[in-house]
Amino acid sequence: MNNEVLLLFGCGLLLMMVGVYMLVLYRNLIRLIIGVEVVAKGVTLVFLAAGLFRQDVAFIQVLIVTFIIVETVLAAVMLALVVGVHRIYGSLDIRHLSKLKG
Amino acid sequence: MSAQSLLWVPVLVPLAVAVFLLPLFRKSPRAAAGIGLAAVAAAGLAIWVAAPSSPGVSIPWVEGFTIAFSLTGWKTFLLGFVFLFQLLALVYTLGAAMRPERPYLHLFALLVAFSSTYAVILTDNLMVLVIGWELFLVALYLLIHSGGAKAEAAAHKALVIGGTSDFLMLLGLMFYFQLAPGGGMTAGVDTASGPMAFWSFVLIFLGAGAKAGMFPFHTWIPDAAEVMPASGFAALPASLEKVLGIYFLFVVTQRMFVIDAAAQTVMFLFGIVTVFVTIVPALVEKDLRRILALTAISPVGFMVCGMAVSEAAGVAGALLYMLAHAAYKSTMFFAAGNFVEKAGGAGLDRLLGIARSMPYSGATFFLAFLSAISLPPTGGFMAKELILEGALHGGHLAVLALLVVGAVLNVAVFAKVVAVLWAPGGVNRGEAPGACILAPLVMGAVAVLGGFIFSRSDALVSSVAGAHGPGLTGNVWHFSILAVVSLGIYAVGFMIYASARTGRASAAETFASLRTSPVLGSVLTQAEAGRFDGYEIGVRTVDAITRVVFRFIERKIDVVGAGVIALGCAVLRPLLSGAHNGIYGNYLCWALVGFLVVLFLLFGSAA
Amino acid sequence: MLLWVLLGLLVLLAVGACVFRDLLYVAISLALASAVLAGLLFHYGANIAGVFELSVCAGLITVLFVSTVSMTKDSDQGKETRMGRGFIPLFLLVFIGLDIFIVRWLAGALPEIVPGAGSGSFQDIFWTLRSADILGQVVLILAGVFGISALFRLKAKEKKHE
Amino acid sequence: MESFIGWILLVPPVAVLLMPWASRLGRWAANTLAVVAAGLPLYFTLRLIPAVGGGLEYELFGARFALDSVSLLFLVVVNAVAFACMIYATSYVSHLGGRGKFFALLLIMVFGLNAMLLTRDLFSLYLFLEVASIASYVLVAFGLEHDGIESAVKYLLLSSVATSMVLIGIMLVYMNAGTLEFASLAAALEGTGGPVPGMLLLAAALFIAGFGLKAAVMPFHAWLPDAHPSAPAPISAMLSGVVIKVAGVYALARIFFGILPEIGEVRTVFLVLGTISMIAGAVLAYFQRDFKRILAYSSISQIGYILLGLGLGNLLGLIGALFHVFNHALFKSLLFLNSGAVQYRLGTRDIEQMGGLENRMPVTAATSVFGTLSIAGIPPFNGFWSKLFIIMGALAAGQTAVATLAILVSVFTLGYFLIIQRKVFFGHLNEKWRDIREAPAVMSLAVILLAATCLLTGVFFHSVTSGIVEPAAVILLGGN
Repeated sequence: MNNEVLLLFGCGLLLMMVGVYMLVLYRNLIRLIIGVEVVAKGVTLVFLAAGLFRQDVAFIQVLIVTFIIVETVLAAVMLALVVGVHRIYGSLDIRHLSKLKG
Repeated sequence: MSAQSLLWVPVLVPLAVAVFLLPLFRKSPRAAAGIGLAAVAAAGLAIWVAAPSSPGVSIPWVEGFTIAFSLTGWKTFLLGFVFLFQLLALVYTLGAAMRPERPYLHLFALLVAFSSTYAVILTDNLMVLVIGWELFLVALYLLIHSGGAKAEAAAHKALVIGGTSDFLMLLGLMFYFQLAPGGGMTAGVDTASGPMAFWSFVLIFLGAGAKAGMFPFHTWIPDAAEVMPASGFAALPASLEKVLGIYFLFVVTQRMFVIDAAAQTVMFLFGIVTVFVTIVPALVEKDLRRILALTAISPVGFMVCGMAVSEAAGVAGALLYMLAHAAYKSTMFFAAGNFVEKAGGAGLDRLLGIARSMPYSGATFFLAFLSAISLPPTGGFMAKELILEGALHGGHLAVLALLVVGAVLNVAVFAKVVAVLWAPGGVNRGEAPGACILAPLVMGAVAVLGGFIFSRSDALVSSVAGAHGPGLTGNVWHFSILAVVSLGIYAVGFMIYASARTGRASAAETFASLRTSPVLGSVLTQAEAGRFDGYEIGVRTVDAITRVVFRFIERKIDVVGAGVIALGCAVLRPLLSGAHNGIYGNYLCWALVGFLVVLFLLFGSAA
Repeated sequence: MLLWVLLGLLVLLAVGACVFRDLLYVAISLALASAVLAGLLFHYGANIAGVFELSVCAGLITVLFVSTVSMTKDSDQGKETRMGRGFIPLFLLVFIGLDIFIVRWLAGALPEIVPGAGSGSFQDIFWTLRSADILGQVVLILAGVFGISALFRLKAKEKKHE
Repeated sequence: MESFIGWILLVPPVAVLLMPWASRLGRWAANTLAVVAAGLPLYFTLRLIPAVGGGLEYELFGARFALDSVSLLFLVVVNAVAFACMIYATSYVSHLGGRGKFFALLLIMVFGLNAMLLTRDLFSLYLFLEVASIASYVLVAFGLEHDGIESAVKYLLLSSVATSMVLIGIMLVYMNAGTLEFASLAAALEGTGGPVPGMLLLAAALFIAGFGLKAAVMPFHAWLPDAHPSAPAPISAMLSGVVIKVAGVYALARIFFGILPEIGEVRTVFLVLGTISMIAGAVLAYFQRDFKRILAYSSISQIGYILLGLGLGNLLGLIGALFHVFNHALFKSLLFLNSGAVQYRLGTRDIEQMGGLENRMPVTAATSVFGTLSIAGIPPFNGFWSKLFIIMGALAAGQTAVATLAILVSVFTLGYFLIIQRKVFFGHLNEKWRDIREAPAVMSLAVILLAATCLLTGVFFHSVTSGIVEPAAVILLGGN
């Protein structure tokens, strides 16, 4: 049992690392949001691993459902902001979003 | 009201009036000054009523700190003078047709300064003292600011220098709290007990001295004198600040610490340097307000030396000199304020003979002058004698000699000023308003009668200064070697002045007015005979030294300060501001690196 | 074995979301990853969470992505950094190494547990044990609705100007 | 009395539901609804102060909430500042448009913060944090201009990483304890005297990074100096005054002083991060020329003070930190609202272009002097006392160097705020601004309320500390 837990946990962390990698290196805003989503997938896996470890999947799936709702609302707001960026800058490159500095 | 609760009045009433009532009178400065006067009067009344029962309040605050106020006979004596300075400063403000450019700010700052002075003197707890101390710095900043746009640079300089010295003092106080926890003031830590005690003492000494205007924290004072309103300068840098600084110096050297030879040497060093670094420039200065400001600094050197000799006479002399000096210097500033107002400038060439056309202001200035050159029986005389006596008894003959030289130059400076003010000719400009004469008149009278007042409070002064019995102040009236020295001081001082004068201006007529003075007459006659021509070379040497002092020491202090700030900006700006370049990836990387550092810190010590 | 296949697929699809050039393929890759995750949830009996994952993440969010991509397709998308795609094999190896290190450490650090009775059925937990979260979810959705309508009010403003 | 907790929780969301209808009725209806909905929670919070005692429990349709002194202190701060900001916003929002949406989002933010403070469950804490955060992302971008959108995007993308960290931390804690409810968590994790389990150390690091980013502690701060200046003024005031404290400081305090077993290194981390933030924030503020950006960097510096106070871990330090939370909320929102008034009239935030506004905008100038004196720690204003507590706490803990730095930074703070005062309000009036008038009366009312509270809190600081701050500090220390 513990091996599966560790496998799920490790896979979750790996997905998070890949997501953060995208967030650090990529420029296109939509790709960055995909990165956030990949991180969220990793977090869901870690949730599942924790529930499995405590042998209380029913409890953890309630948390996962709540988390999915949060994730969705966040994604929607992010994408609305991206549309706003596109209206103003005509570009989705986050490196162009560097007017505020100092 | 009980005596205990009355103790809050002098601290809280001026502050409350400043914060709550004054804003209502922004438009009518005179009414505002009247309200301020009422607040100060209330404070004085509270002290008067409370004094006989010597009350004390002590409110436990948080963990080991208490808010403690008390009133003793000695504090009452001191506060009596403080009250007088405040009252007269406000009276002068009331009469001065609102000279400051921002009258509202001026009054506000004055009241805050008064409140904080009361807090500092009344308290028995260092924490509360520090609070009052910082409040005073802010009040000073605001007060200089009330001089208008031209005063901003000076205000900034005062704030920077004051902040730096206060920071040093807080540093010292932190060491002190480690040595003597609890925040009380009477621990008596021996400075010889270890390096921490010694450095704690030096830092606190520098902070206290800086408040009084000691070298090397004095450079803002002449600058501020040029731009500050007269009543403001008379009230804060010339009087209250000295009172606070020397009072605290007294607490530091006599109560908080027991000073050893090394600490004594440090104090002598700073004291002597302070005397000469300012009195020498004063000789050649051509602006009346700057001269008065510079001569307000060199007495601090005397007071510091008096504190340092650790003899009862020296300590008493320093404390009395603080009061006497505050009295005569504020008189001079009030009078100078009247002169400058009428003449439209403070240059000595503009002020030639002005005292003749303004006889009352001139008379007050002359009263102060008598005390300033320490003629008997003025307060200045008694104070200076006590300091010299302390130095003699303590066996510090070199210090004594240097102080005498300083006193001689002091006489020369004031002789020059008086000669200029009473020079013949000049335009008749009319007299200043009544309130502007009343204030210096009362203060000048106090300065002259100081010796009498001090003699009356002999028992108090003797016990505070740590003498074995009463009679300390009585000693100065006896004929001794010091009396000869004092006479020498007057004589040599005037001779120096006279010889410097000869052949330069219409010196003969200048002296004519001074000759009416009974004591000075014979000295001046001798000077007129031209016996001291050779001294002119000496004066030129002094002139050269002055330039060296100015160029290589005094001005350099400012340059170094500005340099440190500029260097800090040059290094930090690209490092910190440049790092915020608006690139999201960088920001995320900082956060990740921060996470790793936290991880390392948490696991590092566990592993 | 099924677990290994599903997890491998999940990682591959996530990496796919990194490497595809076309944003549409990226979105689809992410949707497929969500679907695989839903499969995992079903596998462990978290059926309702699986249904949510499948319908909301694989469905709704993908629709949102695709519509955003089409709304912004006239922007300059060609300038994506090469570093991201070029270094991914290297970094993937680093990440896997790091991951193995962390998991091995975790294997030693896991506490001994006494399995409890479980918290009850989904309905019990959702409606009673965690009913505070329902309040949170409702307001969260309100925040989303008001937020998006606030962000899109630019359209109305612009129309007025035209 | 307990039912007040329910009112505090439910009034804002109900008002949000009514808001579209009210804003259709007219401007006055939306304004009234918003102010009432922000005022009622404040009223109920104040009523709760004498009743809190050892803590209150409340059940809302099965959902359990609880109130203790720590929550109460933060509740007072949140609702007081929100009330002032809402009054201010009724006038300020006019030039932004979307009145109803603005009020609704602000109320949602207030709800999220209040619920965060009242919940006793770690995952719910996260959920309500996310509610407040989503509202704040949109509100930062509410002006729909360059700055707002740019900073909202960065804020959101950084925060999403932070909240993921927090979630992993929560899961690690859950794996250890098998529960998420505060009291049973604390009981399950209670240290046995041995070394703290490694998983909890990892969770601690994740919480510090995650909530540290929400609190804008260096080096997790980079979003703040962009987001706070770009937001509309009432939102800047809410973000700097309240959100970073509830989302960051409150969460950290709860977790490290109530839930996790005591970890000595965490104190060190708090001290280090606090000191770095305190110094670097002040230095960075000194270099700025944008009114609101100076304020934003100064928030980082002040958060440093608060974290430092928490890190000291003694009663004085905690009292100082919590009191500084209270005070900073008051004077920083005051200063942000003032900067908003200046921007509202002048249309610029560059302090080099201002000058002499003292006579044009007397209320703004006077109240900002109050704010400046408070933030620089000048007695008798409130900021002085809280800094003094922190410094005395540092001395009591033997951290003389930290105390010295705290004093030095305080002097520095006075320095750069005097620069603001001199360049913005005093000096010569720039000819460009000859016809500038004072900000609208409603906006002035809000800043006067805050300024008066600053002064009164300073004068009667003892009532405040002994009334609501000290009980909270005692609870954090583990007593009752």
